Amino acid sequence: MEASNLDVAYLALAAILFAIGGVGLLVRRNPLVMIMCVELMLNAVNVTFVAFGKMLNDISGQVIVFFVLVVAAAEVVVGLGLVVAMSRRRPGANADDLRLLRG
Amino acid sequence: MTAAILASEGGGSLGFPILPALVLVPMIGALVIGLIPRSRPEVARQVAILSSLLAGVLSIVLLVKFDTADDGFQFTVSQTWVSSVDIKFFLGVDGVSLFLVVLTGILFPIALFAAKPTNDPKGYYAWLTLLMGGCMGAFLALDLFLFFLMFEITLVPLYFLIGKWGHGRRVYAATKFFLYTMAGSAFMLVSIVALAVIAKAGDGGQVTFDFTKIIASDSLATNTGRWLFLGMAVAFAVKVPSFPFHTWLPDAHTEAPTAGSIDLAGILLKLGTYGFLRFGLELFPEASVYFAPLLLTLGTIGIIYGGIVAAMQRNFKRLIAYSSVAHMGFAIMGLFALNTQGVEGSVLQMVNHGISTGALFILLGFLYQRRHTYEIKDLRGIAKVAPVFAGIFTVVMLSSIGLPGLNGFVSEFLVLLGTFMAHRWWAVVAAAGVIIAALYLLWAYQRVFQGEPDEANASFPDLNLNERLVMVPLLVLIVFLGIYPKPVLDRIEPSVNRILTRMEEQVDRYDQARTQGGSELREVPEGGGHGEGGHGDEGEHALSVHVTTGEVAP
Amino acid sequence: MVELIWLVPALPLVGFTILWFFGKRIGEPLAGWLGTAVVALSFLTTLVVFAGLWNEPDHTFQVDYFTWIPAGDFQVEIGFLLDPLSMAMIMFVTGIGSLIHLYSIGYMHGDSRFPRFFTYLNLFVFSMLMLVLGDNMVLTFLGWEGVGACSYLLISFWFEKEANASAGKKAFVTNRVGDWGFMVAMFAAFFTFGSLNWSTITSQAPGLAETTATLIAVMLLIGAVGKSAQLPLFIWLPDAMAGPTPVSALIHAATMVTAGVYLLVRANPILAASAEWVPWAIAIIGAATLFIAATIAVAQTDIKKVLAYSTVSQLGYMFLAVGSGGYTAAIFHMITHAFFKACLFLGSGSVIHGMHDDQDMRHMGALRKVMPFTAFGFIIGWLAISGVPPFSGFWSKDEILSYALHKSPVLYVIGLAGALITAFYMSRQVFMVFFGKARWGASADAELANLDAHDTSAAGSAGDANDLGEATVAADADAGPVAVATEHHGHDVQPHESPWTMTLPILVLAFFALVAGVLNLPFTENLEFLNKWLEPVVGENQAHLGLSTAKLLAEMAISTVVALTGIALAYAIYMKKKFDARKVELPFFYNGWYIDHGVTVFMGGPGRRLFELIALFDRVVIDGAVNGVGRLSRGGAARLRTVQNGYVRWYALMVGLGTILIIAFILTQVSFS
Amino acid sequence: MSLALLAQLTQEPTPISAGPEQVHVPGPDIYWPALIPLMILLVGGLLLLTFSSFLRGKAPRGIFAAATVVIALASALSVLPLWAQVQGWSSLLWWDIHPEVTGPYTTIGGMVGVDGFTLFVTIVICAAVGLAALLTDGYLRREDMEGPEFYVLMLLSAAGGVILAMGNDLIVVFVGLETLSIAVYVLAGMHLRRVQSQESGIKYFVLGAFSSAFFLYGIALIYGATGSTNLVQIKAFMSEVVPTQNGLLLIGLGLLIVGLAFKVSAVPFHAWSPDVYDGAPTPGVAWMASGVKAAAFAGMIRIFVLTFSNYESTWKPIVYALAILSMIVGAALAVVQSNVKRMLAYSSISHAGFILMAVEAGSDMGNSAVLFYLAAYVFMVAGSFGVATIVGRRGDGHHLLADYKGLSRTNPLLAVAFTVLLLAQAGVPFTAGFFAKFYAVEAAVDASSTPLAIIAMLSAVVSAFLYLRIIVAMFMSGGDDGDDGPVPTRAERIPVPVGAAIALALCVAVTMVVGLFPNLLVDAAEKGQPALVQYETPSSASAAPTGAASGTGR
Repeated sequence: MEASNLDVAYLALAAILFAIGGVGLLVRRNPLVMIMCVELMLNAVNVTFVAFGKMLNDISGQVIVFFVLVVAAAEVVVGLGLVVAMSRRRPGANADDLRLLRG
Repeated sequence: MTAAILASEGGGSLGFPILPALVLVPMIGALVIGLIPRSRPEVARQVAILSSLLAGVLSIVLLVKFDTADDGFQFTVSQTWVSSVDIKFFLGVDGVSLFLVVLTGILFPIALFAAKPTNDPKGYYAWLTLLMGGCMGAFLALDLFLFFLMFEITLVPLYFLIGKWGHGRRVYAATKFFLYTMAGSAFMLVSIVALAVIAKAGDGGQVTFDFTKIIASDSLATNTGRWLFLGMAVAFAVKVPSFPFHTWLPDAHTEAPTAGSIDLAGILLKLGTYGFLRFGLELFPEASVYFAPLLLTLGTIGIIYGGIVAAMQRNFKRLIAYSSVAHMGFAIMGLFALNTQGVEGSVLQMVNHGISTGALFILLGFLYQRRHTYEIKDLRGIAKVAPVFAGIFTVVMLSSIGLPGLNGFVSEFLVLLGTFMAHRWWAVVAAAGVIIAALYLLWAYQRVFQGEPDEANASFPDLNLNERLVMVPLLVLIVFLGIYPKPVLDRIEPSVNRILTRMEEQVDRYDQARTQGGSELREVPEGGGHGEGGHGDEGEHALSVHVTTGEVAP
Repeated sequence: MVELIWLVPALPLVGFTILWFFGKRIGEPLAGWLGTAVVALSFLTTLVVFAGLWNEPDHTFQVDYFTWIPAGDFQVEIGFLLDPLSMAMIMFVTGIGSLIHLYSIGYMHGDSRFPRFFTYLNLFVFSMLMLVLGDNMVLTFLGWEGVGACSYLLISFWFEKEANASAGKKAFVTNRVGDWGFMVAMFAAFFTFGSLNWSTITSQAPGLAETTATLIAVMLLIGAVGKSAQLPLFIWLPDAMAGPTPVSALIHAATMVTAGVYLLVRANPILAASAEWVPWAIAIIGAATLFIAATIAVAQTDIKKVLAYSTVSQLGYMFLAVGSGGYTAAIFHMITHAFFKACLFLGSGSVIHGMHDDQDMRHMGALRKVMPFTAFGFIIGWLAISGVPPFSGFWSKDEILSYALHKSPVLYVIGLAGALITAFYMSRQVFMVFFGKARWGASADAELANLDAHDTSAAGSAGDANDLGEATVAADADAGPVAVATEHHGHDVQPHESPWTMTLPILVLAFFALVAGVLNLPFTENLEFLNKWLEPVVGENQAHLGLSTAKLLAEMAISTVVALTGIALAYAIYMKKKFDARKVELPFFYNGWYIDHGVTVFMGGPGRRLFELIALFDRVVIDGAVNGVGRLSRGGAARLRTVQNGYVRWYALMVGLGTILIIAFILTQVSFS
Repeated sequence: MSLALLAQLTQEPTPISAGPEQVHVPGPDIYWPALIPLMILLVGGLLLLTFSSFLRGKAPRGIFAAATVVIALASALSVLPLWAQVQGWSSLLWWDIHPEVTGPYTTIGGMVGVDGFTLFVTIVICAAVGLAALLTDGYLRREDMEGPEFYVLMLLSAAGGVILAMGNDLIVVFVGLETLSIAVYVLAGMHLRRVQSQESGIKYFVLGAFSSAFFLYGIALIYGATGSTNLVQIKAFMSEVVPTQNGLLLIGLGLLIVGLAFKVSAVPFHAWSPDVYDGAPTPGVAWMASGVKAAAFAGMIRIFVLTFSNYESTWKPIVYALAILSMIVGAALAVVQSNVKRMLAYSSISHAGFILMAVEAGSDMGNSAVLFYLAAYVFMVAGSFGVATIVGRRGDGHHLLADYKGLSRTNPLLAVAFTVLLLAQAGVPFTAGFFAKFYAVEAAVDASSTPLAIIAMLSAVVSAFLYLRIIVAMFMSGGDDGDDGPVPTRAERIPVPVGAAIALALCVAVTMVVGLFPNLLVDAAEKGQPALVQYETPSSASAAPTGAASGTGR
């Protein structure tokens, strides 16, 4: 497969996004932001898929993206639900306050 | 499965497969006890006694029907268990295992009669009978997997017996015992599996755990053999227990209930030495010759060291426990003398130690029932108030000291003799063990039985009829085996020779160099040279190997 | 007739078995009579067998009954070797044995464990017979250990007293040291000969390599030294006097202690084949023992202790004989000594009995008036041991001395010195006990003053050597008599003659002590019955003196003079009070040259500490290592646990790091070309 | 650069595929029987949800649980004919089937593969769901959380597990994984009144999503490297290129490992599991610990052992390391816990290590070992958490070791059952656990990674200590200090709901039976070999699946 600069740029961008998402999840305390970071990572992967799809001139790369979007959506729903349920019990709690379980 | 096995009966000379019965009768007994309601402890006791007695009788039958001349495995029963990896329910008995089985059959019922549990009898009896089945299985198994299974299963009952019905720091002792032994057998499992896998290279190209097949396909490189032997040796050395691995024993004995101690000392320790013989010497001839000096040294250290530490104990049961370390040292020593006298003596030593130490622990149990202490300082002048007790104790003690005419002497003498043939300096040192044995036992005897009894011991009741009856069989054995061990030795000898002959072939095949050393050494008797020091290791090995053919005599 | 030999040990065994199970029911005195009867019967059987042995080819008869220990090429039979040597031994073992049994009936009268006593005695006789008759080393060893065990049981027969118990244990353990030698000897022997039969060994010994023979001989010597209470292992015998007096007479004078000598004589071909220095060693040990023990005996105040040390000393003579090749002499002296020493012990027992268990000679005196028979017997024994012609002791000791002279003048001189001292301390004893003025009863108080002075010097002597439990208890092993003495002050005892069951044996033994010399009169070849009799056994290894009559007479004269001098000295000191007794009764002697004391101090001190150290090692290092593993893993886990700190972001970080590690590893795999 | 970018953007975009006529995506023809088990679970779950909403008032006791069990059973049964087909049997029990195609096959355009392995795992998953459902019933009533949601979620995640197990295409695997996980996230946070529950839910969610992002990225890279996400084509691709040159591919592989290792909670990706197991509703944990892991391991085998078989040198060392870490860390940390649920969590980590060891073998024996271990493990662990469910009492809060003190007095049967399960986990003979461990070790040794085997056995010793601790608490309360302290009496026995009782009985029974007759399971496990099958577009209109002709992937 011949990779043009542009393709490489897409891939690089995706990688960077993925990294940002990962690091963000590590550094941010706010559960919502953390969920957003996860979404960022997933979408970075989507970009990767699309890029590869183009490079390989293969459609399935783009098809996959739809699967991923659905999964991501489902994840967000569940995640938000959990966060909401928690914040109802413990308003304004951030990720680092969740330390009842340890050791 | 029971039915299946009972159905399939290999070349025995009996109407029914006796070996599976030996294993299964107690186990089924345990099962039955498990089903008996808690509210009927006496039934549990009866079932336990019944099943163990039945097994005992069967073992006697086995002894009677045993073909003395045959040096191979008899009454073999083989039933495929896990076909894919060729695991079989494969039992068989030869001269080596015969008497350990009989000992198991005798000692367990006695242990049941000798002591009653303090609480929750149901579980107590269930565990004891299960333990009996496990021991039987371990001694009879001819499938490495089955052996390991039985070897391991014995841990659980004893763990509960010590931990639940023991006294003092019982949980500590039980846990220590369980983990220590399990750690040892971890290596054994790996060795066994490796053996089975290597056997693939042999005939059939099939993974097999069949002892006889593995023997047949000796596709074992020297180094591999040595490593695997080490793996096995660790497990057995812990079980025996041999010198550096012995510290679980005193704790376990001290805290165990009487029956637990009896069976632990009488039977379970033998699993180690028996394992050394059956799965060490017989499976890894070359390796056992190679490591013989090491294990002889451990045995010797055990004899002396165990005696010395025993002499320093202030708790009677602990003292006896350490004496076991010393006695089992003799057993190991004899095995790795690697000649007829040594190995035969060692097997006999296993039996004798089982009888004597078992008896000692029974007596200590009686003591504890009366005084609720094992502390020597609290006991005094019992001989005056309980002459019969003292008399019986004296006999057992003398047998444990190794007085000729009683059983202990014969085996210890044979072991030392055999060792001397092979590696004289070890024997010379170890013989000093007899002095130490007298030292600590007589010391304890004096403190406990002699002197003027103080008020605490003045009301010490003598043995009642039941207790005397319990002791009778053991005393008879002690005297009989002391005066006429021939029947036992005659049955042991063929199997021992079988093992040793194979070993000689193997070692000769492995390298000729040693045989040279041996032939040179065989001149020794005429050529003198007794005074001067040991020969090179090779020489010692060769000697040890060649003595088996009795070439020492001029 | 000779086939009846099996009866000889069987009878005592039967007696033992019966008494062991039914002794209590049989009770006193019947149990005693039973025990005596079986031994007496076996004595009669012995006579029959003796008669039968005459017809056997060179008086040797061997019989095997059944195989005891078969293991490969190692075969041990239960069988008897009846040759002149063992014949002679069993004769006096059963003979004296039966007499002492009879004596015990009277002596043990009223003891709570009367039947048990005879049980043990019978067992002892049985074991002793096995020792002597065994046709292989292992069977001999069986007897060897058996007598040891019996002596343990009998010494601590009155175990209520700690001292007795310790004494018994000490005897057993010390003997065990010797047994170790015996065992090693057996191993070496089997290694060499491929058999442990005495006949095989003795027949093949001559062709033996010297080093081998030396090893075996030395090991046997160690065994003998332990059993026969020679230096340095003699320390147990004096303590053994804690046992009832018949025991001291039978076991610790007549029979068991001579087993060592028997063993060496039996093994004479090996000694002959061994290095030159071995016989020397034996002789030197004997000489040293006889001298030291004699000096110790001089200072003893306990009537039995004197006899005990004199026994040690006499055994020294026998070793001296063996060492200088006089095997016959050794056996000869063994026999005579058995007679007169047994006689003396029984006498002393009778005295103790009469004095109501007071053993301190300083409370006695002039007893001949109240117990004439005992006194008569004792005096004969005294003359015999002092070597006054024509008493038996004179002949045997004289023969030994001539062998010693033949070996080396130095040994001879030591032997003479020993003889002198022997005569002295025996006379001292006799004078203190039977002559002089009575120190018992009302007249006792006069003596008290100087008595206590002596006690203080006596106290604190050595005791139990081998008790690692604690060495202190044993102190009263020697202090015993003193304690007895003090409690005997004040109230007065009325000594009385003992019953006939006790006096009769004394007199019989006295008779033999008088005439036993005829067994081996040195004047002409054909008077040396014993020599001729033992010819088959020791013949070729016997040293040949070939004494001229003149030389013989000279030696006799010398030893006679020596003996008389000793007696005279004693007379001067203890009857005429020419010198103060303290000059000779040095504390150094009283405490047995502090040998026993030294052993005790060592065992109780450094030895004990070493053992404790090892036990500590076991507890701290080995067990510590085991528990350490557990503690270590637990500690490590606890530290590891802090990683699980509950922060979800931290967990995420772990995932990330794990990923990075894996990627890093993979990049090492990738080879970009 | 930016200009160039603009220039490009201004150009009219070239269509990815030139014209509709050229694009031909073959409409996947579906062999429905292969999907029946999955469908049953999926549809069953949805129907349950729907119908429950029609139910008026309070639902009859245990109806949902019953329904779930029925669904699980049905699904499991529907597997049997497939199994028979894959094995090429002509008949199943009395019902004779003549499958036109035998052997493993693939369908839905190569998206889904059906082979023995998949089917075996499916059954295991169904069993896990059934057991969890039985446990859930009483639990929900106790915590008054009645309602179908719990069951529905379990069924859905089970469906996800099945998809993951049969996924023959990385995307399918991913979807399966997510279906599985998302449902479980909710389960974890289900208990609204317990803060711990929600915390565990969130933790699980955040970390799970995080890790699946890695997984997905890995898929993307592999897709980029190979041009396909279909395992068969990936494998085909790799057989052409020189493996070690392809960085993308290898990194992608690594990321896949991360994703799956997280699901099986292998160290260092384990951190979530103790907290989640601790906080989540216990029956849910029973499902997570058993079912989820089984599915994840199925994925591992398919992806690594099958697809990347010629990349062994790359992934085996990683798995090796993961195995060792998991075994050691799991065992070590388990020992120092005071909360039984956490103990079990850590011990399940070390179990995962054992299974990883079998995976690392990468041989037929290894796969069978994995299957056997999974099957045995499901029952052991589900049972253990079942006991925890019961002992947790109202509020699901009593999980400290102290809460188990004297259980043998209050609920003897429960205590015995737990003991059996614990000993099985410790690998004591005559239990399923023993043979599972043994089998794994054998596989490892057979693959000549003996050190791994030794470490495994030693770690087993360490974790044995933890099981012993629990047993001590239950039976030997009072312990070494002798006095049995305030032991609860029979009066305060813990109520055991029917469903849980049945589940426990099942678990114990299976554990024992399989322990006594491993053959039953071993044969199945050996038949359940995974296979990759090339998908071929059907020539005729027959909806018959392709396969059988094409060789298996290994």
